[in-house]
Amino acid sequence: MDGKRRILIMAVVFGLVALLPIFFGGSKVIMHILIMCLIWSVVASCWDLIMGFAGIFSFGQVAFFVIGAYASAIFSLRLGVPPIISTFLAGAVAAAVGVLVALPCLRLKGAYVALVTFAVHMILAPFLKSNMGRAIGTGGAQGLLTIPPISLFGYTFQNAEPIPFFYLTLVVAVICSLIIILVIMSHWGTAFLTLKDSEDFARALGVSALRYKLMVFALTSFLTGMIGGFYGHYVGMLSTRMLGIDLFVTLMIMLVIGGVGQYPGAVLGAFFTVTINEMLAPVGSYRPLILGAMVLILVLALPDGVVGLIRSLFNLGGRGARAGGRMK
Amino acid sequence: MEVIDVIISGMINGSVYALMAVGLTLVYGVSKVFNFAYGSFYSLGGYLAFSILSFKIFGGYVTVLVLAVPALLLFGYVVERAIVAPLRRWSSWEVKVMMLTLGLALLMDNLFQITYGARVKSLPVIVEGSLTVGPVIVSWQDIAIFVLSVSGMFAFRWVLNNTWVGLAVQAVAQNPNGAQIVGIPRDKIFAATFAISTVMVGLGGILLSQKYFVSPNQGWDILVKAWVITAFGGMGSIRGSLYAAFIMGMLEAFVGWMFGLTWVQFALFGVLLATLAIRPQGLMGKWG
Amino acid sequence: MLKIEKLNAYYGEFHVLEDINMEVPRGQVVVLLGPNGHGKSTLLKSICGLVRSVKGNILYKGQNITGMSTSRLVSMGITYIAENRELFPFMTVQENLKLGAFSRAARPHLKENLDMVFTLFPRLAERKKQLASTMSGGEGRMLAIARGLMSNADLLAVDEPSLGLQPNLRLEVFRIIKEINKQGKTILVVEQNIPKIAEMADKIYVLEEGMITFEGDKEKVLSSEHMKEIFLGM
Amino acid sequence: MAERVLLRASNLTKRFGALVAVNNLSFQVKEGEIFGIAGPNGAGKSTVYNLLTGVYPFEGRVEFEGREIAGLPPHKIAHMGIARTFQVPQIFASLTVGECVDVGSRFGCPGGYDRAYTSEMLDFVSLTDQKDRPTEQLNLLGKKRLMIGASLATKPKILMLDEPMAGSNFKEIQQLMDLIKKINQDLGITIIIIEHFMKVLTELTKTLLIIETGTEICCGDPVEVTANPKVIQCYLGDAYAEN
Amino acid sequence: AQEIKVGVPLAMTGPYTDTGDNYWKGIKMAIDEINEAGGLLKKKLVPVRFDTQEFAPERVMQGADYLCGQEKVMSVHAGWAGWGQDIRAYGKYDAPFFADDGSQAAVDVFKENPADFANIFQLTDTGINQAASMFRVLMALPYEYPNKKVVIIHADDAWGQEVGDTLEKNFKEKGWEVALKEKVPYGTREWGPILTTIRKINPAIIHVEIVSAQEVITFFRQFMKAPTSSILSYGYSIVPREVVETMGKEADGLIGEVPTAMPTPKAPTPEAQAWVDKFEKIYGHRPQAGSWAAYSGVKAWAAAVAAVGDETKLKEVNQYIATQGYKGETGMWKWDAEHVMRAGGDVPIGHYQVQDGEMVTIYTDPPTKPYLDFKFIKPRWIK
Ligand SMILES: Nc1ncnc2c1ncn2[C@@H]1O[C@H](COP(=O)(O)OP(=O)(O)OP(=O)(O)O)[C@@H](O)[C@H]1O
Ligand SMILES: Nc1ncnc2c1ncn2[C@@H]1O[C@H](COP(=O)(O)OP(=O)(O)OP(=O)(O)O)[C@@H](O)[C@H]1O
Ligand SMILES: [Mg+2]
Ligand SMILES: [Mg+2]
Repeated sequence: MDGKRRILIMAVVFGLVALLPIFFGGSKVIMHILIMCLIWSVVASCWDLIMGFAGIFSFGQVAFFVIGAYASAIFSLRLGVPPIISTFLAGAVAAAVGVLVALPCLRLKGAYVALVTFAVHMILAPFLKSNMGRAIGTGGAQGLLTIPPISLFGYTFQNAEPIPFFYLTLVVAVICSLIIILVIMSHWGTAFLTLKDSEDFARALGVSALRYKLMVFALTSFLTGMIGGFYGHYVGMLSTRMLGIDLFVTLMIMLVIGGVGQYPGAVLGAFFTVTINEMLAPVGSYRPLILGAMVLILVLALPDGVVGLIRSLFNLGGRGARAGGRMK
Repeated sequence: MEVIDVIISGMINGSVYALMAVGLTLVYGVSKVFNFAYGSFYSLGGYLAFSILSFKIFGGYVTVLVLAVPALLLFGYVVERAIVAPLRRWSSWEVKVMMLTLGLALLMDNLFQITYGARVKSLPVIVEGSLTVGPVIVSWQDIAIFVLSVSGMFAFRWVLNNTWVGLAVQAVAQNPNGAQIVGIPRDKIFAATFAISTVMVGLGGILLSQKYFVSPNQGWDILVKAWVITAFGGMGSIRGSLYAAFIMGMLEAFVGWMFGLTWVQFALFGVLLATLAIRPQGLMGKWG
Repeated sequence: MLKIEKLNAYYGEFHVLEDINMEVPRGQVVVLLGPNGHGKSTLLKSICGLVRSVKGNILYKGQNITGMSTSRLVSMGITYIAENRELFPFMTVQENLKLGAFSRAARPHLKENLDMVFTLFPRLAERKKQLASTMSGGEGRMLAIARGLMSNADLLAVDEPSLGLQPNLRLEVFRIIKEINKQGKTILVVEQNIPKIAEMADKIYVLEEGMITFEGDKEKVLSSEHMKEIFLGM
Repeated sequence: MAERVLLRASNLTKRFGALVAVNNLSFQVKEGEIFGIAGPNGAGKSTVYNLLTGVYPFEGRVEFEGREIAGLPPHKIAHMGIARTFQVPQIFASLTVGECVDVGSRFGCPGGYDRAYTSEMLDFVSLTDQKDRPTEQLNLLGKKRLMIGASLATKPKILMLDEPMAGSNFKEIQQLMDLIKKINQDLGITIIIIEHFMKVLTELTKTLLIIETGTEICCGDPVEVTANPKVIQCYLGDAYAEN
Repeated sequence: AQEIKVGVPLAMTGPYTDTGDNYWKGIKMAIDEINEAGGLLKKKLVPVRFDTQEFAPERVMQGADYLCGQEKVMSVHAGWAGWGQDIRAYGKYDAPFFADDGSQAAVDVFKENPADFANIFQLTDTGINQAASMFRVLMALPYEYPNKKVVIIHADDAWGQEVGDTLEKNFKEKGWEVALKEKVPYGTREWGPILTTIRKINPAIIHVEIVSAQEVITFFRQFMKAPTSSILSYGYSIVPREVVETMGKEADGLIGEVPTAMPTPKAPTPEAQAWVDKFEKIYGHRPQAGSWAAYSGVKAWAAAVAAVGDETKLKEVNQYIATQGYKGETGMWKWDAEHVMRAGGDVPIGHYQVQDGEMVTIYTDPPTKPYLDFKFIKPRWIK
């Protein structure tokens, strides 16, 4: 798939999503679900970028999200930074942490990288709850309950009025997606692929492994942290309970459904997963069971996710097709 | 003597961690499969024991072992053949296996929850009472756990180092294609190691359930601990995992004693990171 | 010994071998020549059960062995010696050799076979305790061949034994293959670049674009100008 | 042609644990020449390449065009104009043949991406007709040519080849030798080549360095070097001499 | 419509499933009772459940939007609901919302804007007050403490922190030495290091506040390997039903508390006794903490609706609950100005000791007084 086609698909997807409030605008719940779909689509896309394209098993995505959320909340609560600015600062904080995490990961391989990044996830909750955390204003175990909403040009985006907020999220998601597409299509994307395929040769051809690995960590954690901050201002509350296993698994399922390294897949995966999760709500305690079974079946039946399936049905070639795909 | 208490606590934990970590490292070392459902296999062991014991049949834990070991073996074997092995044909199958086993974990944990309820289940003790030597008191249960896991470990190492099967397992770990060429049934070894690791962690679940109970979501803790220890010792190095398990057990006991339990997790990850910064392949790991 | 009829092999969609017919008589050295990437290794691997999708018939001692697993074939006496060595890097030379005798048939002969390969490759005897990964390219090649001999096989499928070897070893390796053959083993070997290779072979096949394009004995080869020029460097 | 020294390596030493893979080795490569390296298996030839291209740290000095490059990371060295291929062919399995060559130009070429030059290089290694095929569909020879093509796209001043002939038959060897000569003469690129085929080395190279266990045995005119009894004893073998 | 929808946001999956079940038992019992008696204003109550999972903020908010915004339920009955997050989420709507947070944080949120949050009702007192009650009862026990040293172990969540800090303050004010105050994470099942320290201190009281059965049972078992002469007080951690069910008589001697308690084994009034019997008949075990409170929440709302005569007049229903309270099986339920069911009167905090394998109320508080003729028994491990 070339860049133009990818952008076209994204335009169609987001264009359709933009029309949804016409049908569902009356329901806060559905609007909320749509907003969360958009937010998770950004997180899942970032994860796909680092894991699917750059081939780095980063398991710290939820952690960066939460770091961003807390950072933005703390900036706006403690220092009075306007939320619209603090989300960017939050992105920067998450990016800084991302780079710090990336440094030890540069020398590590596969499952080790997964562990080190997951360690950030594991340690984050105890840290936020600890006295150190309280000292920087995380609210300890209780969390933060009074995060101010985002204001832009004198308009305040309240979560009680989801439609304006929905469009704000849509704009953010579109910008993030464009950045991700551009990265994938640009020489960055090529660099990730070459480093994944053969690091030695890539370096010998002048690709700086250090630079691109750090950049991908920085970029994905920046976007994730920023959208995390955005989330905090949307919901207005934060607690460490997002660091449970549930959210992590749900994000993973988004990637499975969309297909690893099948870029717009992650976005579709986010929409599918959130929708399925909500549709399964009536079955209560059977929901995770069914989700688990679905992951099993999907991985076995469609190892390249929905997008992989679409590709092989329509026989589309392109870079993504070969980033995943059947081995020789 | 407080220090002795702490050391004993560290030793017993270490022995259990060793059992947990060795299974994980074995599978990773031999087939590069990272099993996210490892913790759920631990719970499976506990629930198996619970179910068998709840029939109040004679023999108690002996019957549990007689029935659970083959059951776990079969379960592990079937899981490998039916859902892990088919993925090997795909590119970046390692990620796919991770995702698959994550799904399996979700499925199993919630199956447990639905079948057995969310509440913890308790099992009878293996041996009653405790041993008192001067000021030091150790329960026989702990001693039994220690003896069983350490002797299990040594038996396992002996098999690995002294039998044809053990040699074959090592061969597959080092070079699956090479192993195939000399006539080792590679795919069977993949499945067999997966099954053996299931038995190990399942046995861990049986041994520890009395002490720590059985509950549907407990496995994650075990997975993370086993993972940390495996990486610390070097993925794929059995000896490394053994050392790492005891070091981590001790570290946990001492940090908990001296600084408080909230610091244990920071300390574990801190030591892990420091080790990996100096030796990216872990204590005894070999690349590849 | 070995008879191949209408063999086809595929990697996914990629059709590598097309209707191969060939025969390896007992006690002979059969050499397979052919340009790079035209399917020589694939042919050997197909015989040894290492290629997933094959069609056609492979008869070994009269029995159809198509589709059998490699471990089964090894126990029946067919052994493959790989192009890229496929050693066990963190095991010693001795352990590698021991694993060569993994099949049930070979295990009882472990000791005598060890003695045999150590006489054939004195260098390995000197390095018994060295880890395979630290062996140099040439020593590794010898180890791979020796390991293959440990299996007591009747049919050895040897893939480019001289690849990447220093010049003096390249001839040495071929001399050893002849010696093994004299001990009664049947050998199918893929080779390039050994001057005078035709003189050492009992029979030669040429594989081009997945098809057998030439087949014949020494005399026939030496009488073909085309063969001489392209494959024998004469 | 002015006999300018392009690359000067002095006192290179590399240890892997107790093993000394390269031992106090010095040599120099003059601009425009084809420089050969040979020696027994495990002598340290590939390791020398890894040192020159910054794969791992080592002791000793490497001067390229009068500038010290020891200690620089691989991609910086690539930017300075040193390109290399690998003994075991390495390609980018996710890319097409054309994209693969692009990588060299985009990342390795100091002047930035040069489309015309890239397609010229693709042509040079005769892969233009394969441009849009996935790299993994190439055969071994194709992969080797692709490695060379991608390396050339970085507009290197020096190209280091590691056993390009291994596994080829006589005809293919002839083709590869022609390609190397063309690179050297038409593009004016200095070449270092590791090879085990003496015929190739004697025909191509101007200077030949023989090393064993990381140490120099002799260095000089290939014909003289191959007649050196020490070289024959440890490397070529009597059979070679007889031939 | 001949139906009234009632929202029930509880954890149905994940680590909090069991507490969610406890609340559900009480809520279901109340709904069934009302329906069997012909419904509320002759309309059938229909529960609409929502899985709050792990109480992630957006999940809590979504629950409110779903139940109140979309399903238009007429009341919401939660248990633990988000420790303040819930107040914000449900405060946006008007349907009465009953929670069992027991958290000062939730009350603080309420105080920001009492008018807006007029539909919020807490079924239990805050952790601070509960901790103070625990302290009072500990001091009132008919038992001579051998020394004035206490060890406090609490979870690293908001509840544990609140209780731990309050207890520490109270003990210090009374001249006790807090020899060890340790915050521990959930999932702690190996207590060796802490017990080593405790054995050296040999405190008169050990208080453990970590509301999860595995943690408290493992603590007890490992403590009992070499017990010190300490009163073992579990506070609210006694409530997971597994504690007594799993340990049986082994747990004899432990003490703990339940807010908004239904004292057992003998209930204070005949109506209450009938309720306990009924609960036992339905579910096969004694009522758990939470079941009773949640049950009463449903009944309190139903009483208010009956009095107002129209379930859709949400503001009036809220007003009624806030001002009139509710007459329940044990007596009057009156919410204070902060809409918290403060402990005391007919809705006291119950203090228990495990005796003969069951929880027996030995004190109620406030005011601190022994309950009927149930007596504190010196634990067997104290020499
Ligand atoms: N595992 C594989 N998957 C897909 N294609 C393969 C695989 N192995 C080899 N091929 C392709 O099959 C063709 C034949 O390969 P093979 O290795 O049999 O050739 P060969 O004649 O042995 O060549 P060489 O001289 O390089 O050893 C080549 O084009 C190669 O690229
Ligand atoms: N990363 C490493 N760690 C340990 N030893 C190494 C490493 N790389 C190479 N060696 C050892 O260094 C020596 C030199 O290896 P090198 O690859 O340079 O040999 P070579 O001359 O290229 O041989 P060949 O002709 O077989 O390719 C060998 O003994 C090899 O085992
Ligand atoms: Mg081949
Ligand atoms: Mg080399």
